[in-house]
Amino acid sequence: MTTGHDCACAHRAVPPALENVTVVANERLAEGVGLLVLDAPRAASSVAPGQFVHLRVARGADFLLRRPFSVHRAHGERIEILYQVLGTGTRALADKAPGDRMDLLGPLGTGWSIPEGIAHALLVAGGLGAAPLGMLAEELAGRGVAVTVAAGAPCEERLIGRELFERVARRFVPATDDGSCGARGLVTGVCEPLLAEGSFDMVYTCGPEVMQRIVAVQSASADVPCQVSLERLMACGIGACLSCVVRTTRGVRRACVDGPVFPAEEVLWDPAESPDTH
Amino acid sequence: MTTGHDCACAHRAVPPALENVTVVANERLAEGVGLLVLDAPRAASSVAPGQFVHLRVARGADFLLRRPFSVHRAHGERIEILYQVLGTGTRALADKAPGDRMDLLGPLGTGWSIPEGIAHALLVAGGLGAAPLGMLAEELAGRGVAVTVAAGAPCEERLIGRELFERVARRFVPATDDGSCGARGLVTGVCEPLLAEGSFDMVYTCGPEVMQRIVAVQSASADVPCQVSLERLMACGIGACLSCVVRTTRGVRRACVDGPVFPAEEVLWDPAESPDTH
Amino acid sequence: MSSVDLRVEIAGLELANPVMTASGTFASGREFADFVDLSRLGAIVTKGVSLVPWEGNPSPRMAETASGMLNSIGLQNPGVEAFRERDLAWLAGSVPGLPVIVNVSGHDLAGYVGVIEALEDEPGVSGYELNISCPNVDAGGMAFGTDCAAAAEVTAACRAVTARPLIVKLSPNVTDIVSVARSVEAAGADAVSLINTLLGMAIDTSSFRPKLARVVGGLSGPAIKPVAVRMVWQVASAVEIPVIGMGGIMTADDAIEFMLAGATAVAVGTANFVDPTSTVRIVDGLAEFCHAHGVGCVSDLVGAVDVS
Amino acid sequence: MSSVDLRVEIAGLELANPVMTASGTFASGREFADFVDLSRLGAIVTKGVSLVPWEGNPSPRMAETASGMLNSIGLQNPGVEAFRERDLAWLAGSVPGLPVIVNVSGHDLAGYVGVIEALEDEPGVSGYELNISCPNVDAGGMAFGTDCAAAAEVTAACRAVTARPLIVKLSPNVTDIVSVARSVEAAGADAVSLINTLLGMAIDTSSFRPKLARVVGGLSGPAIKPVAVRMVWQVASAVEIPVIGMGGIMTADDAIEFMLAGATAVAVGTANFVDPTSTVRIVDGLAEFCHAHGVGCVSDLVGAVDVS
Ligand SMILES: Cc1cc2nc3c(=O)[nH]c(=O)nc-3n(C[C@H](O)[C@H](O)[C@H](O)COP(=O)(O)OP(=O)(O)OC[C@H]3O[C@@H](n4cnc5c(N)ncnc54)[C@H](O)[C@@H]3O)c2cc1C
Ligand SMILES: Cc1cc2nc3c(=O)[nH]c(=O)nc-3n(C[C@H](O)[C@H](O)[C@H](O)COP(=O)(O)OP(=O)(O)OC[C@H]3O[C@@H](n4cnc5c(N)ncnc54)[C@H](O)[C@@H]3O)c2cc1C
Ligand SMILES: Cc1cc2nc3c(=O)[nH]c(=O)nc-3n(C[C@H](O)[C@H](O)[C@H](O)COP(=O)(O)O)c2cc1C
Ligand SMILES: Cc1cc2nc3c(=O)[nH]c(=O)nc-3n(C[C@H](O)[C@H](O)[C@H](O)COP(=O)(O)O)c2cc1C
Ligand code: FES
Ligand code: FES
Repeated sequence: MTTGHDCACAHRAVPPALENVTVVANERLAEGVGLLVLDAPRAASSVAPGQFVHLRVARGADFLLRRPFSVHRAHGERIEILYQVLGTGTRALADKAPGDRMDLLGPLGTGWSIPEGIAHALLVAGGLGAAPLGMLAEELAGRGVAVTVAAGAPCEERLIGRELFERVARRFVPATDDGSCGARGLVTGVCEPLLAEGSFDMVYTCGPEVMQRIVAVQSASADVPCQVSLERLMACGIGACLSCVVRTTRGVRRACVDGPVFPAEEVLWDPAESPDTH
Repeated sequence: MTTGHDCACAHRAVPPALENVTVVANERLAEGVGLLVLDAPRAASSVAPGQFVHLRVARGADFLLRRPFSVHRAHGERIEILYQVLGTGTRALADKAPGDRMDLLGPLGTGWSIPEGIAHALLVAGGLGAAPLGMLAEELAGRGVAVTVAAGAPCEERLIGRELFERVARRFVPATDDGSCGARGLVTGVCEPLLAEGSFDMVYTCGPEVMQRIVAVQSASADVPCQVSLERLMACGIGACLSCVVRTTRGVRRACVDGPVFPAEEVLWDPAESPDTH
Repeated sequence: MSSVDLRVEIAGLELANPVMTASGTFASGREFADFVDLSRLGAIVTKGVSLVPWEGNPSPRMAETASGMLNSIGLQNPGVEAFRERDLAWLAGSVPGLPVIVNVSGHDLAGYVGVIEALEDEPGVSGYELNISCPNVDAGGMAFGTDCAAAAEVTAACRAVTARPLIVKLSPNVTDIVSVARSVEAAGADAVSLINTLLGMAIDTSSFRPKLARVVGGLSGPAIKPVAVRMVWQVASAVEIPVIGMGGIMTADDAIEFMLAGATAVAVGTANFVDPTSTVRIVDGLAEFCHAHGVGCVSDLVGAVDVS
Repeated sequence: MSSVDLRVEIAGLELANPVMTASGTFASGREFADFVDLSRLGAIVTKGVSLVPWEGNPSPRMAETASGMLNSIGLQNPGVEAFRERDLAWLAGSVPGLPVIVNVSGHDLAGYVGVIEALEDEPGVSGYELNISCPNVDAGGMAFGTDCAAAAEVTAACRAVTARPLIVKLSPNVTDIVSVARSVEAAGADAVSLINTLLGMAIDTSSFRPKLARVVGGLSGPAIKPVAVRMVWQVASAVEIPVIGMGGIMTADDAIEFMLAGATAVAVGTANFVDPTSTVRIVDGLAEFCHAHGVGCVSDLVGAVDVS
């Protein structure tokens, strides 16, 4: 079975654009994690699951470049972004208030591929990896595909996206480092037995690269195709600068247009992301 | 008579400091001109007329350095700043809203000298030159010195500081380019006849350098001592970088600590500011 | 605004306006077609092209810095053959008439000459820009651009195989850029373009690792503009051939600063990443500026800085 | 935090911490005494001092740029005699024990040597920093710093007249800073400091005039940090003597980046204009960083960048 990555994806029909967007809400979900709701009619109506937007968070010395964020959900004229505060840009994002305006470039990238005929999908989220899996879970459920979500986090309150997943997924299997919710340990620990059940025909995963790599190996062992969503530093976001390359069996590819979603079997993993070095 | 510039000025007793200040009000006075009221207890209680504050207007690429602004008035815990929108910093200032916070360095510089025994002072303001003359007019009036203010502007609505001057000065003599208020023409045009009246024992002036230079010449002709307030590009504002030098008969001096107020007779005017080149 | 004449001439090539794309920041234009009417550009300067495909450097290849960015892309490109088939063909079909300057990379003299030879019969090529200033490759690249004799040699070798406009792109990482400019002028360059990126480095203080896998990379963006303007002014004052100015141009005002310093045309690089419409925004801004200042021909701005 | 050892040694001089002031940005400290407990500095590096008084350049002498500033002060100073009477005397009286490095300027060899000779008997001087890299004077200054032989010559001449720590401050406006560093090392320098400012220019597009009266000036501030870090890394990898790093340091994190790149000490310049308490803020931040990262001695950070 192919992951269907060569299909003419629907979203290709809508080219990306610059859009002035307005903050509708900005909610703190956990320490250093927030949910940003943007009024962004054009992006909301054209984004496909797994695509991202390139946000001009602020202007100034520390903000020359845009920042890429996955679209977690799109409904009506709004998109939702889950963000983790890491540096200057995401700190500025955390300070946004309703009414604030930003400039967005999107929707960008090649998102998840949903081949015709899949019946049961396993979504594996590590931490903020839940971000691009939200729209996907909704879309799959809407298409009648059974969805199981395995999600890992340090503790219960950091199980980001839980409500959405519990709402649309048939099964939600959490794993936490401290055991405060679900299995104690890594999400890859719950992933393996799930795959062993033998009922999945597609795995979608996002999270730390080393985790995705393990999920890819587990899926391959279980003979289930797997799609991964890779994070790279991005300057342009539209395929011009070659900042964001991913080495694949089909050559050096750009995460911003050819990805961020890639069929796992095509990815030549970065040695620095080997599970052995972590 | 000396301009008293060597006296131990009272404000020397209060060293400058960094102060976090809050915007209380920000009012548009005319096209591109605003009045900013800051809650700045320390500066308000220690500033002397003619001194300035060095404001960190915003952070970011266009705002590495602070911007110097004269204190127009100080009352209670507040200071007032008159500003003209010229570039990125003053544009950001115009966008400030009540509650916004900034970081201020001040009070800085050597302000106007008020020698004992003066009876009638002439204040000559060109445009925003009114800014550092506000506190001075109040201080002089408070000390029982008779104050005459000559103020020039393009048109009536740009006669900045008018209310304050009309309130505290014995006489307010406006001049406008379009004749919409007072004499038609430059403020130097009304200054000369005022000086000819022979009643002044001190002239204080601020405005475009070429205007101050003419006022200085007029004062010298009338044998009245004159103090000027000079604008220079300032990096540090505290005397360390030597960005802001003024050539004087006493050598190269720093506008930020030795000035911005200088006795007019000491200033060796910049040839670029010659009235002939304007 | 139709009254403003925006045309400029570079080495016999007439450009509708002075705004070009900086090599490596605009690919071959296709990626920007959603945002920009490419036919409104003065010229397109392509990503660096080499004789054979180059893989480029390992990731991370990019880091943001104060008002700038570092890159260590390393001239990744599919080689001149693929470039001809994909990029040139697309440009000829989609934006006929747009002047196309091919940015030429090489590890050695034969590499530069080979790319030009491979493109001499292509009608879609308007001229070449020799990149002798890339700080991101081990052999060739900047090594040619930091030595007058080597710069002259590669210029002369390329001059020998083409009559088309030949632009040489200079490195700012030198003690004396004027000497290098004079050397390539004497060796037959029709124009010089400057500046390429400044060699820089950034370290992640939490991991103690360089932010770029290749350790060092090229600094671009507004941070370098003062250095670029200075070099354009120095070079334009010293050579007879036209100068193409770049380095941190984000706005029409920045472009004007370069033209006043002596640049006949300008190139927009990093700005394309921030705002993909930067190039045409700057074209519009130039026209507005000229209109507002009563400047009839944009070329009247060239070298008009008043240093008296 | 008392457990962190912040001491570093430069040329036999022990500093309580690695944070020095960058010459010309802190005068002789007096102007900062209202904001900073000067005794908490690692060392003070004075404004450039010459044998006779220098007037400096005409105004405007300063312009802001993206994340940076240009200056063309031109080493205005009252000469070594006045410096001794006013500045050294004040420092000795007000901050006894604070290491004082005198930044030495000259138009020619005799000028540099003369300043040192005039100060050799002063007990309040801990060492000298030769400024062979000022872009803002016509004679001397950068001319010495962009040529290996000239740099070595001035270093040797000064070495001959003093046994005190001798630091040579290098110019970034060169093709190969490593060669210059090696030359001054061979000529007897005890340490090198880098970088001085990058030569830059800015033009006011409304008046068509340069923003600096002297047309060109020195670029400093965060904009230049990547270039500075790269040069510190290159030089520290190539010489045996300690390196003092500077260029755009605003925060403790920036200082750490320089130390990881190989700087034994750092100097804070432009940051003093933005926040006069920058130096001590950075001292505190260094201690916090070491504490948080389990680094016992700040000197363990020196050259600890992991480029494997
Ligand atoms: C396709 C894609 C989708 C993403 N989706 C999300 C999401 O939904 N939620 C979320 O929290 N984060 C997401 N990220 C990561 C997010 O872009 C970074 O966390 C963010 O850019 C950090 O910016 P900063 O200014 O806070 O960090 P700083 O470190 O201050 O940023 C400096 C520079 O590095 C870049 N950068 C830093 N960290 C990363 C990173 N991990 N990935 C990419 N660029 C980085 C920034 O964009 C900026 O150019 C995504 C990244 C990619 C590539
Ligand atoms: C002692 C003193 C008192 C002042 N008082 C006032 C006042 O009360 N009201 C008022 O409106 N303006 C005043 N100015 C001028 C004011 O500082 C500038 O208009 C302001 O800095 C412009 O900043 P900007 O960011 O808008 O301009 P930009 O041109 O974007 O600023 C770029 C840089 O140039 C400097 N700069 C630009 N113009 C001037 C200028 N005219 N003088 C000094 N620096 C300048 C800025 O500080 C900044 O560093 C005063 C200047 C000085 C020296
Ligand atoms: C991501 C990136 C890739 C680049 N690739 C090339 C290249 O292939 N050939 C070249 O001559 N210059 C290349 N450059 C340099 C730019 O063309 C330009 O000279 C430099 O970035 C300065 O301009 P800017 O500040 O406007 O970006 C590249 C710059 C960047 C940022
Ligand atoms: C206003 C100003 C004056 C300076 N004067 C001197 C000087 O007298 N001697 C010297 O060696 N360097 C001088 N410098 C250079 C600084 O010491 C320092 O090398 C440079 O500014 C880079 O550091 P920074 O980015 O932290 O400012 C001066 C820099 C500035 C901004
Ligand atoms: S971010 Fe520029 S090519 Fe992907
Ligand atoms: S502004 Fe620095 S000395 Fe006056």
